[in-house]
Amino acid sequence: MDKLTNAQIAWRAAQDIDDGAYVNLGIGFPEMVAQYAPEGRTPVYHTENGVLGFGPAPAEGEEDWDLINAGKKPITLKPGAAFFHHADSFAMVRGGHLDVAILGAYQVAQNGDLANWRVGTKGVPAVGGAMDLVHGAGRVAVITDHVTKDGQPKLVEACTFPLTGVGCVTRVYTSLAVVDIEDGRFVLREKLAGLALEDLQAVTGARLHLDGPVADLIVPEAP
Amino acid sequence: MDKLTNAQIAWRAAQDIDDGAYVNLGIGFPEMVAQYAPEGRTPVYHTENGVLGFGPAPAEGEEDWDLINAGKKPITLKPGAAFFHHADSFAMVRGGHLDVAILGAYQVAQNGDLANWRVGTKGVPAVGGAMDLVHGAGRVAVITDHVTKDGQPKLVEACTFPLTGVGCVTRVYTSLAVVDIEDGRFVLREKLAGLALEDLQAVTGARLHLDGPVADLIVPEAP
Amino acid sequence: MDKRIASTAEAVAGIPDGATVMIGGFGGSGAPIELIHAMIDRYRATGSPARLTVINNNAGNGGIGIAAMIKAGMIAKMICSFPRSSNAEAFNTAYLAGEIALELVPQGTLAERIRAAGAGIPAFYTPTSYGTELAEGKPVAEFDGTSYVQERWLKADFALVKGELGDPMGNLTYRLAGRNFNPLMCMAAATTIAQVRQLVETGGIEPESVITPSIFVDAVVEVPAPQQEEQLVRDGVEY
Amino acid sequence: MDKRIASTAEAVAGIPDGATVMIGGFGGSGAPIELIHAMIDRYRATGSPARLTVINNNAGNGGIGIAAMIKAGMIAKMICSFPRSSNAEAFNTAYLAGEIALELVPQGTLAERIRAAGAGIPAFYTPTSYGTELAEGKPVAEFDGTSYVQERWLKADFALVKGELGDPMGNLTYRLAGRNFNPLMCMAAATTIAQVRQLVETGGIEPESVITPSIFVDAVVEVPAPQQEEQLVRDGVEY
Repeated sequence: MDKLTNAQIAWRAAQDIDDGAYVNLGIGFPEMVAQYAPEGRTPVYHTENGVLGFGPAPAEGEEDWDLINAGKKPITLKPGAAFFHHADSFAMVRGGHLDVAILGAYQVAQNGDLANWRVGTKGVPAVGGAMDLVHGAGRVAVITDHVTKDGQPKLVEACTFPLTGVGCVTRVYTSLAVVDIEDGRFVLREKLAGLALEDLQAVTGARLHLDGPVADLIVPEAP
Repeated sequence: MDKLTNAQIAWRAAQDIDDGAYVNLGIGFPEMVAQYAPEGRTPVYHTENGVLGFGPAPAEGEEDWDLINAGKKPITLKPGAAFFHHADSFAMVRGGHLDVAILGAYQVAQNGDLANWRVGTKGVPAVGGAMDLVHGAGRVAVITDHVTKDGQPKLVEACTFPLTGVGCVTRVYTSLAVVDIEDGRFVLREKLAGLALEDLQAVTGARLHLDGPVADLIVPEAP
Repeated sequence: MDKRIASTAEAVAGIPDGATVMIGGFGGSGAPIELIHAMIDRYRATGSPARLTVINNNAGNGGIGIAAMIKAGMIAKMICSFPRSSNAEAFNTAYLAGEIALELVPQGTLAERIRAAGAGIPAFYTPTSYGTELAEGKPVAEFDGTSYVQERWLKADFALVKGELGDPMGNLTYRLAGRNFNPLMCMAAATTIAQVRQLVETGGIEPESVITPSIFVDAVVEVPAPQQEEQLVRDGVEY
Repeated sequence: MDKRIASTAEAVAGIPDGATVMIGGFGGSGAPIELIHAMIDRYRATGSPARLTVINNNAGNGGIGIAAMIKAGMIAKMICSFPRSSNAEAFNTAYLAGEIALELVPQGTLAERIRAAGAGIPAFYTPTSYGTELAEGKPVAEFDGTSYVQERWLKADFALVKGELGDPMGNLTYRLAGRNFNPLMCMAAATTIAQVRQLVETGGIEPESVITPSIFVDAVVEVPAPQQEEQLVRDGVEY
């Protein structure tokens, strides 16, 4: 089955971010979204450890390790940046000030439940800001492959992995489709042009509902 | 009956404030305490509206009305001063960071209850920071005349005026005596030299207990 | 991103009747007098915004600012800690005549409720007001042997604040003790409008010196020589 | 008032066995490495402080800082949000061997619990962790139709923080994103010890630029060329 690359998924998610939006991108894959902000749009990126308005990584050798993001990667500042402490930083998150948070997922349920912090009970648990980030932002979106590495659905009726948050996700960008979560249901908005609805449904763990026409999910070949 | 002037009461209270102590002085009479800090001691004064380390009023004509205290009187800054917002300011109060708060009182009860914000139910009520200041400071002291203008006791068994806080006052400096509040009782520590215990008791609304010797309350004639 | 607005009139044009409006400042320090007066101008010209709930530490002084709003009849309710002061005749008169409602909140609780709204904390416990008439009807709980009162967040539709420097993105600094409630109110309102003494270019405020980060601000208007409430009151000005 | 201490050794000399110690920093930014290493030196020389509860966002990296404390066996319990990272072998090993306890707290909740301790707020409600295993056993309440978890303040006996500038009274500033948990921890500990890159005279920090006012700080020690945790980890340093 044809599917989008991570870069293409990130590109698609970036198209929905407005100019001037305040955005938190989760550590790892979601950070890629920043590379694809459309021409003329300048989102302002927030990182949990107390920076608003940061830019890409500095050149090798120019890192300042007091200037990092939540993933502990070195960053740079854009004009208009600000520093603040951790309580103010999570006030921005929890207090509803972010326009968008884009996160990764192990599983997303049709009611918006998200599981993205832990797959089992073994090893050392670590939650970071995951459970905070799912609350407060105007939109909480997920970017993810449509299925797991061994082909299991990641969009499910109910999460089986430990939850990060309840009923929090509003949109999912996958390698095959764009799906909204509305009234406890998955509503299909876009799918790859060559992909039949029944084939998409077959790799989705819960019913995909239709609400108006389904657009083609169109992305650049190499964004 | 001989009694201390307000200046003398304020002077006596100032003697118990250590060098470097962080102190909030309530609006009005308590502000007078700052004039009598003993030689060699430099308390740091806090005001609710977000200043730490302020000094006396500026010369007439040199007021800056963005630089005021909680009583909305103009102030000056000492070296090492800091500005902060109201939530941080009351974190200092409520969070136990102040060493001493010195407040006025309508009534103080033997269990430490304080009434100092309202005498009745008429007119416009206004509480300001009074109910916050009674919580958190290492010591909450009251300075007051021993009796009301019409001779009624201000140290009472139970407050009849609306309460500001419950069980919060630890020491009272009056025009006649210094009284600690311990285990729900008034414990007399100092009284004016010429004043008989029974005369003091007669103008006090609750039993004065003794716990060791009662010292003479000695203050300068014109502090 | 450009949150600059050309005039105070334009800045307050969207405040509807019945809105809840936080107004920064403590007494005259940090009070956005020009934004308040722009609201009054609009009310005199159009009858709106009316029936406002206003949140401020005080309830106006003399004949300007919030006092002038009260005299104009724009305010239905005040939420504040200290409505009584030497020149608070406007509020006193309206309150004693039953023309204005009052929710009296201890000053630290007022600050913390506003901060809680900004931080997404719907309720918290405080020792303040426990055992007093201001705690009546509020839930009480004991933690580690001490009793506390549960307080709710306090949100607003609009916040009007006064900054010293501002940039087009909305980053703000404050002057001296003019900070007070202003940074908290920026966090707690759906729409925050800031008047600043000087608009600098984006990047003109050091990132370490920003007091209110731009995410909390929606509109910035430059008022280069702001009036000082205390001076206006002393001068007996009536707006 | 002079809160200056001559050496990091002297600064940490009073931390007893069994103490709860907050340590500022997020990863390596704003981490008071020299104060931590002074604690380790003392532990190696005297066997104290032992059985510590340490509060930090992470649980140490490589072979220095908190990781070195863990390897030395000084820590009985970590309270943190993210103990797992690329170089967190010290914690991983001790945890999986059952030699160290872990209280896992969502990062924003950790920050808010520490702030609450500093602000005298014994408990608050947050949406974070509602419906998850990290909320198990905690009180839940509904406000305005949404469910929230009740969280308690988090206090400490000591806080070790890293500032940029400090003055003899204890006023502090921070460098870049080195601010993070440091100002909050200053508020929440009975005794706060700050290492600063530069000690300036009292009055040498502009009152409007102070990030942590002196009231929250008990001791200041100058460490003019502080080490950077991230660099030490990359260099493979073992303390």
